Amino acid sequence: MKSIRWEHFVLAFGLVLLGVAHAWGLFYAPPEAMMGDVGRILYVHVPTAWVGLVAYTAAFVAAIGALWTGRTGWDAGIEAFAEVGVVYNALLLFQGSVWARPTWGIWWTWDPRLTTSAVMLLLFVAVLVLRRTVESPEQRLTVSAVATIIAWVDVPVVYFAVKWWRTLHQDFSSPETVSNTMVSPLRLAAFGMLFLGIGIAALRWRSAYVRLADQSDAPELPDAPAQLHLHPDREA
Amino acid sequence: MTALVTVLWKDLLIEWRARSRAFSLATFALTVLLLFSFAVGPDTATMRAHAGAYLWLSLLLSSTLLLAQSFHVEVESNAIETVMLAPTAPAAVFYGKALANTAQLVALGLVALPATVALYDASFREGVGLMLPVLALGAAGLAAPGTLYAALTGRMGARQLLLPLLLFPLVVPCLLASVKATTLVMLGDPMTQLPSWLRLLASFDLLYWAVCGVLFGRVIEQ
Amino acid sequence: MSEPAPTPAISARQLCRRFGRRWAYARIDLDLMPGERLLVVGANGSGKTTLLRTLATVLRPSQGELRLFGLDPRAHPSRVRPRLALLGHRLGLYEDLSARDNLSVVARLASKPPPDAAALLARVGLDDRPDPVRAYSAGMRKRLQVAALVVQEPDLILLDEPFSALDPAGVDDLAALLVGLPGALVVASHQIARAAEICDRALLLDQGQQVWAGPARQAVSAWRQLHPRAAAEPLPAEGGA
Amino acid sequence: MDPAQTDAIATGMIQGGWEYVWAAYGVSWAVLLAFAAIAILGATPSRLRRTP
Repeated sequence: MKSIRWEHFVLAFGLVLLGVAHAWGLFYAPPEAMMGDVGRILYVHVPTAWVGLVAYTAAFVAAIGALWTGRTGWDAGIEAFAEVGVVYNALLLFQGSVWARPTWGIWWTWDPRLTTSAVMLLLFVAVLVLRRTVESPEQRLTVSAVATIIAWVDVPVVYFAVKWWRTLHQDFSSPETVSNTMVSPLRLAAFGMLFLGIGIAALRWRSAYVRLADQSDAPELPDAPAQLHLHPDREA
Repeated sequence: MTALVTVLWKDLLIEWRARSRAFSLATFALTVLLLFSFAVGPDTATMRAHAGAYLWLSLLLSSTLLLAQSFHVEVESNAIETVMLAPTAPAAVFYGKALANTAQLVALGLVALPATVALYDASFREGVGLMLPVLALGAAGLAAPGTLYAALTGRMGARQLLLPLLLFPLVVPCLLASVKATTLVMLGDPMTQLPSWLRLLASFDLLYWAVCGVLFGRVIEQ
Repeated sequence: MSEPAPTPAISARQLCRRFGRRWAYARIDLDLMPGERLLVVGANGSGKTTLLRTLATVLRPSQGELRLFGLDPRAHPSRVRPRLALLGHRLGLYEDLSARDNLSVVARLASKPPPDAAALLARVGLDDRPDPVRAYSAGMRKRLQVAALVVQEPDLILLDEPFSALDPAGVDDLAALLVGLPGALVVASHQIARAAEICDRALLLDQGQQVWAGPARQAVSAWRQLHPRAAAEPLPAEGGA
Repeated sequence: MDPAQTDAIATGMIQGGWEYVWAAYGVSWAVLLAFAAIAILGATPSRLRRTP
């Protein structure tokens, strides 16, 4: 049994990449035109958002695979990717709040992206809670796959609904305008975050798989028993 | 199609036979409405401006009870198994139940509407007739995912907790659009925004009536 | 049995079902011709209920092949399910409806003509009362289940403990009613002697596997041989459930 | 005041705010490292051994 797996390398590579990108973004890249140094949060915030969405989408794909095949591997995929998505999503909300304070003067606003990520977090936390609640392996697979599919489908709907809702009110300037000098560290950070996420998800998948397979793998069939032979005198 | 009508008829028959339950549900919805006026009041202008929001929150809170109940009657003595063994497609069972739940939610809305008028001094600048499509589309939006999730949590121990946990974040777009549309009907719609909100509600309904209908079969098969 | 080579109502090969890592039953081979009546005997937890629920297509088998009326029930549920009916431990009907309402719901779901509820209820020994079945006793529930079964006019009847909770007269009524029904029959019962009277064949399950199969009249002997302790005691049937 | 900074103020660029930047990065890194550690420790060979 080997103790170092490919996931460890991917994870470490992601961390190194992320570290380099963040050092670049924090110490070498110029301050952002409008937001100054606060704008540097971009290098952690945007990759978190991207990779979080990728993780949710992977969970959605795993959910379809799980419903289709009923296999434990896909089921473990739902769990691993939803976990990664939820952690990234929670970080995203925190970073967004911290960023909103100096730029907009508030911790929270009903901006479509912010609101959508909050709803998204609730949706996928509910999936994870659901998984802990169900005892039977087959039921857990079905139930969490269905909830994951529904949750993922809801994300764009929430976004457009909130966006529509907001357009009737004032809109904040979006931090979307990214100048050229910021692209390279941002891209590097995104890849670092992605590899980190892949490494973590793969490790979580492994431990989830072992735990789930322990509960649901087919055990050996029992040996065929000896047949009874009735004594003739006992016959009715 | 016949199966769908049978399931719908059966669900409404059960609710009619157990109408004392519907009565308690209506009382619950009205109580929630009343509580909002204590929590937010007594500023009449604020309350009037937010009457639509209170109406829909009251309906949303009541809907979890209604939806859980609609599946509880199926599982309490395992009647769902008889339904499954009948030659009915699961989709027919889903649409029958979802329609029955929509109808009950609309009825509940029609009970809560006069109370909203009385408690919050709500008026209908765009005509009270427009409330009917808003109620129907909003109720349908709560009923489709609600019926699916009621089936999903129906056999679990912690269903009272799980159903709202799953349903509430999901129906955010539906709630938002319903409240907006209701408020526009109540306070007037000078910029003709109502049709776009109704369109949003209709798209939400279409999406979830389709997706949940497909997934329902997997949820009730064991 | 004069028709040439009829399709078996049940044909199961190496049927297995597990819950998680526990086999509920395993390696079940079973053939049942139309009109045949089979008794399934076994101790509590021997897999009788799970087997019946699989045969009723409520549960999927984990392994093995199941054909009902020559069809794969997973592929043709709408052609198989109308032809079978299950009487389970639980009522399977709506607590808020009256007996009559429940029967018409069952008939409409099964696309059968509306039943003559009064006559049918009288046949199973129930009054046609308007109150919901929530207030019914265990024995009355069992009788109502039987009435619902008759409404469905099934070709394959699966009975899980049909005699439990019934008084002696009820057991006799039910046995007489069952003998009069057409179609194949599978009965799982602890009232072995009573159930054997209405069955042709029997099989004995022990921990999910078949350990004996033979004529129904030998079922009691087989049971006593498998559970020698029970030989000294009265049969579970006589003990009443 | 150096010219660049005067420029910055004239264009309305937000000044300072490093404490927010450190908070965002610090918490993010702490959480991600903790998550990675949990993932690694949850998938050690002994944890991945199947119960027979």
